[in-house]
Amino acid sequence: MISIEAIVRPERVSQVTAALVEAGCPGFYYYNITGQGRQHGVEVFVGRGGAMATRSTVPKTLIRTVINEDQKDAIVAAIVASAKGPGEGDIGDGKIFVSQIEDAVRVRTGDHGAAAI
Amino acid sequence: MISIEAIVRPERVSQVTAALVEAGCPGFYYYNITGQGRQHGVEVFVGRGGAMATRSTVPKTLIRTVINEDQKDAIVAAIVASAKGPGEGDIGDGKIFVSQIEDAVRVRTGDHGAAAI
Amino acid sequence: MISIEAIVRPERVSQVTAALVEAGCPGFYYYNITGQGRQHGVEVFVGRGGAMATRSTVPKTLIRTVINEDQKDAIVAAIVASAKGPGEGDIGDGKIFVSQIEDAVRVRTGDHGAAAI
Amino acid sequence: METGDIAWMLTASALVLLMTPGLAFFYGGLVRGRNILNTIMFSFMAMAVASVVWVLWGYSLAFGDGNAWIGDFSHLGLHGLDVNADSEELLFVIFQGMFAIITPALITGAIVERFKFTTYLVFLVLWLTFVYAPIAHWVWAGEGWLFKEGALDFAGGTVVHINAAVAAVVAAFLVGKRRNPALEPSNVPYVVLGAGILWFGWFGFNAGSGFAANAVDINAFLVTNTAAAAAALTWGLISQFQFGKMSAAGVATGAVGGLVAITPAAGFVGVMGALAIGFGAGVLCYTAVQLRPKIGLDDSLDVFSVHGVGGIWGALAAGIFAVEAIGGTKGLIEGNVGIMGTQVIAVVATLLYSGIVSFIILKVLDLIPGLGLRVSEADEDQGLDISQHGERAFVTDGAD
Amino acid sequence: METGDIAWMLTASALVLLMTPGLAFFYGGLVRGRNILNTIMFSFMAMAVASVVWVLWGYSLAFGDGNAWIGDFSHLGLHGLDVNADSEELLFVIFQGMFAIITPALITGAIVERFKFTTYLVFLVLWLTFVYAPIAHWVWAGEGWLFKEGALDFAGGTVVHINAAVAAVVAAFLVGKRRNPALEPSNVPYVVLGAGILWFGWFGFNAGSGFAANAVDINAFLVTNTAAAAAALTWGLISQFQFGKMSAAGVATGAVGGLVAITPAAGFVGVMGALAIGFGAGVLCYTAVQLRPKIGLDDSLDVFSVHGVGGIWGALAAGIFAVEAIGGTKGLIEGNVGIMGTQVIAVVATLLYSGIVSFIILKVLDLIPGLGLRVSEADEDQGLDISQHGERAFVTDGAD
Amino acid sequence: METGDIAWMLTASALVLLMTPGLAFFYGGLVRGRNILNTIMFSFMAMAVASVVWVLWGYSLAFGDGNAWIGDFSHLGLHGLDVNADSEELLFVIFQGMFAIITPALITGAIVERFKFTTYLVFLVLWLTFVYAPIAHWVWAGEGWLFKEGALDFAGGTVVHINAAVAAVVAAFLVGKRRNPALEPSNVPYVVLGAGILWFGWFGFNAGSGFAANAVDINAFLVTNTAAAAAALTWGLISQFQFGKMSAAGVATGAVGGLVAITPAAGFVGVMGALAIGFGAGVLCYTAVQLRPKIGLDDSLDVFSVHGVGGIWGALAAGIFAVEAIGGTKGLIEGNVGIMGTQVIAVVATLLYSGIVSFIILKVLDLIPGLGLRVSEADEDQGLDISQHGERAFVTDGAD
Ligand SMILES: Nc1ncnc2c1ncn2[C@@H]1O[C@H](COP(=O)(O)OP(=O)(O)O)[C@@H](O)[C@H]1O
Ligand SMILES: Nc1ncnc2c1ncn2[C@@H]1O[C@H](COP(=O)(O)OP(=O)(O)O)[C@@H](O)[C@H]1O
Ligand SMILES: Nc1ncnc2c1ncn2[C@@H]1O[C@H](COP(=O)(O)OP(=O)(O)O)[C@@H](O)[C@H]1O
Repeated sequence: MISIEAIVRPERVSQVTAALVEAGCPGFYYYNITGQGRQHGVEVFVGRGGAMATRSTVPKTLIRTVINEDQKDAIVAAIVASAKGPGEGDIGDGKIFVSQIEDAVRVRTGDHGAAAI
Repeated sequence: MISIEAIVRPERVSQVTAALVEAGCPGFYYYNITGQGRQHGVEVFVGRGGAMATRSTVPKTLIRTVINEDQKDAIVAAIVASAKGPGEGDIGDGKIFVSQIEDAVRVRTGDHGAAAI
Repeated sequence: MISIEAIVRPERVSQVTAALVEAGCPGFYYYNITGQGRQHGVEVFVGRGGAMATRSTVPKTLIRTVINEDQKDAIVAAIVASAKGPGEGDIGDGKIFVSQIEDAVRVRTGDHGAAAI
Repeated sequence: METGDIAWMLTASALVLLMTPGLAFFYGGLVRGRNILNTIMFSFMAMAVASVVWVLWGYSLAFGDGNAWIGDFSHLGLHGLDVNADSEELLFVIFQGMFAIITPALITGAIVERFKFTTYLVFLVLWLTFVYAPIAHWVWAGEGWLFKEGALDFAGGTVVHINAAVAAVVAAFLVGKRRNPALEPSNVPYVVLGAGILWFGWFGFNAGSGFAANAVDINAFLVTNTAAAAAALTWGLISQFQFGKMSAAGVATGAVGGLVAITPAAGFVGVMGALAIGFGAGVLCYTAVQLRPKIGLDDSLDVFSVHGVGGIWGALAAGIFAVEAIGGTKGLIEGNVGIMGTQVIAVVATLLYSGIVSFIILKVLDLIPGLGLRVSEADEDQGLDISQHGERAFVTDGAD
Repeated sequence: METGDIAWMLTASALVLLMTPGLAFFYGGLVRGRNILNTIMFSFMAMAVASVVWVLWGYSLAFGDGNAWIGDFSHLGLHGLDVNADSEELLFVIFQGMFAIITPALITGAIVERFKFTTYLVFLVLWLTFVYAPIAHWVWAGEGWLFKEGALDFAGGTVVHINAAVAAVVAAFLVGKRRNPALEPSNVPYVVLGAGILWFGWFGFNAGSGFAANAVDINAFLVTNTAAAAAALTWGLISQFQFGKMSAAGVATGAVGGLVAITPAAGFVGVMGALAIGFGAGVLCYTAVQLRPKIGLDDSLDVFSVHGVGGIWGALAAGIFAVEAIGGTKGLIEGNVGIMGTQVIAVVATLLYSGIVSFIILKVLDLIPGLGLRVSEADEDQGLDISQHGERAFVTDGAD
Repeated sequence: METGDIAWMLTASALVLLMTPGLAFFYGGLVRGRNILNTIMFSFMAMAVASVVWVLWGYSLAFGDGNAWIGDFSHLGLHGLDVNADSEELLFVIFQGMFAIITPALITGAIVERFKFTTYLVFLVLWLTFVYAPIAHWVWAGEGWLFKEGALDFAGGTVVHINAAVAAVVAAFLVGKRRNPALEPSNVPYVVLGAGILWFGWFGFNAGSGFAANAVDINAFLVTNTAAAAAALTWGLISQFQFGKMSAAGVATGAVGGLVAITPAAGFVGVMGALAIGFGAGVLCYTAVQLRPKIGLDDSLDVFSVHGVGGIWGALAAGIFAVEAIGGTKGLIEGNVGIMGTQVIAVVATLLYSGIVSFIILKVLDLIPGLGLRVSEADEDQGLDISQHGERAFVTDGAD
């Protein structure tokens, strides 16, 4: 089993999760993070309209799903396709990390392994 | 070392963390996530009482602990036992993911490896 | 590629992220967690000033970065140095977990592997 | 009635109305995040239900002539009150209606996080009819037996606070304990916001209860502010001395306790009496909040400790500190021992009547199929915001 | 004018001012987290802009003598109003100014989450000048043609609510749909807080509209509270019966719908009429909210369903339920059929004038280079709090 | 005193009381999430402490006969004020007491996120006694030397705002900089909510300061609203022109700056003067907020930039724009050059006295063992909500 973690723009989450479901992903979850990458942050007011500063971090959402190895390419492709904003692809569109999962357990039944996801 | 990530119902967290402590877990942390699995989501009002829709995602809490390999079975069992609601076990009771951790470091001392967890 | 997850005190985050940038870290993200380790929790009021209880968990922030293997020692050292509060190092200063990442993908370009991080 | 009196009474009525949203936030901040909305709705729906009940039959039952125990149906639907000729009485209808809103809302602090919302709505109607209206009649209607006894209750210590507090105890007892109470309040700024609004609105509550813009009401305003401050300060200092920290939820609760205690006394005592009443409220309500967990009754937000203890203390303190030169009645300190008896009778009568009738109403509601007092375990675990209202208070996932 | 009347009108004016921050939170709670501040600022800036426009030329245009259609420039900058001799008129300037603030703020519910903020500020100035001032003149100035027709609009059903609602529809149509609307409101406690403040402030709005502390205003206060409660209850019960749950955002919206509907009628109907009006508002506004998504117009926060439908219902209901003994005018029930015609004329005139002129203003603003109605797609996706105001509403990352 | 005057003054007093919870949220929203409650409590405890100090000795020191510099102890515990015969003076005690609450609360904006809470409580008592009471006496008591000089301070520009602002500077200097200030405010809706409540309450503050419901107070109401709006708009537009975005925290601060500036002038200027004062406040306070970081003084929430600069501008502007026909005093524009000298004397005297005595009080508190101005580094890092109050503002972990 592998874990896919996709860091995406918050406003793309509904598109990405729809794409995951369509690609046959059995389950996922997401949460808010604050990220910094190549995107050069965001201008915010400090001093109540009297000055602006760059906050180097931007809000992102991390979506994670644990799937069987064989679904990997399909799921990654689905995320890449759905996470881009309208247009060509911009800095800050996101990043995907893939790693190994040794085992999964379903709490309800106690099932292990592939059966559990 | 291994990482155990348990996705559970928010209202079960205090039971699960108590079970972890009892099972000898050296430390853990948790955070809110929004998840979607077999559970069929939740009915919510849209349009101020004028219509309901199904939000397919539900609030869950992810509890993670990094432990030594030999504690694995005890910890997983403790979670499975404590994460179930009253009764038989329901859809949405949660899921556990196990993966490998290469190294741990304690910031305070700089200790590495098993000594650090 | 490896993943470095550092659990630190919320008030140290700006120092840690500055140290990461200085150490050449290409990107990172962070989020709030609630943790329990050796730190003995925190005293809070229950009953509106009429009684205190110990909440065993404390707020922490988890900072994660995915880097190339060769940056590992520099990055870990940078975190350890910056995450400590003033003084010697206290219980609760935090913990670092290192694990393997199999692959990374940049959404914008579809790049894989080291080029993507 | 002079235009100035009308102006003040309209203002005071608006202020008292605002207390109920204030209470919604005061209570709402004290519960778990997944029950905030439900707790807020307990108060908000009291505005909707009580306002309607009041004009339909509540006012008539409470203030229609009737007998010593209850009014009559002469003013059903405000029948017989002419907009022009009886405008003064209509103003009284308005002002009193605001009291009928907040009193049952106060009860809800005892039953949050597990009480079934539909049953609560029915309870509101029954309780206003069978508990609130009679007691208001006893104390404030010209025919009422406690009024005739000369019981001192300027702005509602018995009718509002003790009454609500004993109903709260009964309700907490019948609905049972929460499965999974939180360690801490989930939104303390809401608690303070609510307390601030309550403090503000209470000027209408107390300084409007003389039904005029005159010396009595000026004094009532001053002693209200003084007692609230003294109680908040007392509460804060006790927690500071005992634990080395000053709880914000505590100080806010202290202020409310002081406001409760000065309520029956506001028309009879001076500023020194107010300091004493506030100080006493701080000490007594604080102690009651500390003792409550030992009783094992899940009066979740300490309605009895604050409104019951504060209300009883205030009713007695009105008797103790009453100054003839202020409200026309001598108190214990001025040598009028008899007044204490009257006050005790008023308190005990309210405790008994409200306790018994609230018990009967709730018992009946519990037995009616389709109603029942308590939500299911699953609904309680999931939180009442979703299970009773189909809504989450806060959507924090930026993506949702 | 007696001091009591002055006291009440000062209070009423302050209450109406507070409605706009109340509206800010009512609307703010209904949008996505990333647009809360922008939504709040739509209302808050109405306080800043309209107050200035009002004293500079708005009041003069609305209430200067002029003709049947519009005032004149005789009171530019409040010229000619002496602080001592004309203090009563200055009090009227104040009270009316508060209405000029909230009316355009109401519109913004239709355009949240995508309207360009700078353009909105210009829109405020133009709309107050070319739409609000004339219609206020028609209905409330002694010279105004609808005033002379004898149209019943006690506190602003046409001028405020229908007017704002039709402008809202036009604006929603021209600015287009949101790219990515949320499923649920992001902060329901704000919605209830806003509704609570609105209910409180509406006492000033309606019970101040008789411009005195007298029987008419006492009655207006009572019927306002009654209609709000009846509508909130009705809304809540319908959603309970239909879905088995009672939406908090729904009950809050119901209360507002009831307040809207009673607004034109508050000086003419009694408490039974108020119950009927509130009940009708609950049913009609609820139905309108349910139907709106089917029309495909993104009037995002249902301005038309609440203020348009509620306002039209209220204008007609004022005609239906008016009681001669209260406001001096017979209604339909008392046999005065003619009044209905006048009411319909007032409604239709407002719908047409406001619809057309609002359309022209917005069309022009859309074409002016550098303005335009809509933010860029990227700005909309990022959220208007950051893109228009450079701020996040909440910083929840403890580390930030 | 007519009932109408009483009605308005009771209302005005309640409005001013509400300003302090308003300030609590205005300030609370500007700090980090882990210090919100502490910041709110700074204001809330001012309500508790100052109310008690005021009736015990504060009022007597400020308004007892005494001499040109200070009152006396003749009204300790309000001794000698009869509830009936002296009700008018008791109303004055109430209204003035509300000013004694908010003034020290204003100071706290400079010291948030690091000041020790227990020390703050002691500071409150001392500062009210040794700084506030004397200056109030100078300016408002019949015997006071600035009163006799004819200094114009309608509602407290010197006594409240300049006084608080200079104490704020001294306190910020003595307590030192925060270790770890946030880049951005953590809860901007609270800032706007607070500003909305302050704007609402300020009508009581200013339009109550004529102590009657009459032409002067009507005008004060109007100019208050106008100046607030003009300053908010000015601030917003400057930030829009400079940065292309309009800060919500900025607009809210601008409104407060305008309200501060109109405070001393509200009884003396007309609506055109108010526009000028509001505009000036917008420009000057904005500039001061921009410059402050360059000075290196951590007046964290810009108390001096808003209340100091706004207050000084208002005091001078009262002299410039005073209109004889309004307040009986000619201003500079009407040719009365001398008034400017008096205004400058009043400002300088307040700056010096408050600066010096506040410094002494804080220095002494810093040296007393067990007190001290600053929390420990660990407490500051952890946040003052937990370290001083044992509470978290928000529990967001659904599981907690
Ligand atoms: N090496 C990394 N480790 C962890 N998170 C990263 C890393 N690089 C980027 N991220 C996360 O991914 C988000 C998008 O990355 P960014 O570099 O801005 O996008 P892009 O690759 O399109 O230029 C960042 O905001 C950050 O949260
Ligand atoms: N494949 C998966 N990857 C990531 N998270 C998952 C996956 N499957 C389930 N989850 C998470 O676990 C939660 C519980 O899963 P669910 O399928 O509802 O429970 P059950 O296994 O009892 O039917 C979901 O809400 C989701 O957050
Ligand atoms: N074994 C573990 N697994 C997961 N998280 C842990 C573990 N041990 C500690 N943590 C996290 O790290 C934080 C710091 O750990 P703690 O033991 O308090 O620090 P220290 O190592 O300095 O004594 C804890 O609050 C918890 O969030």
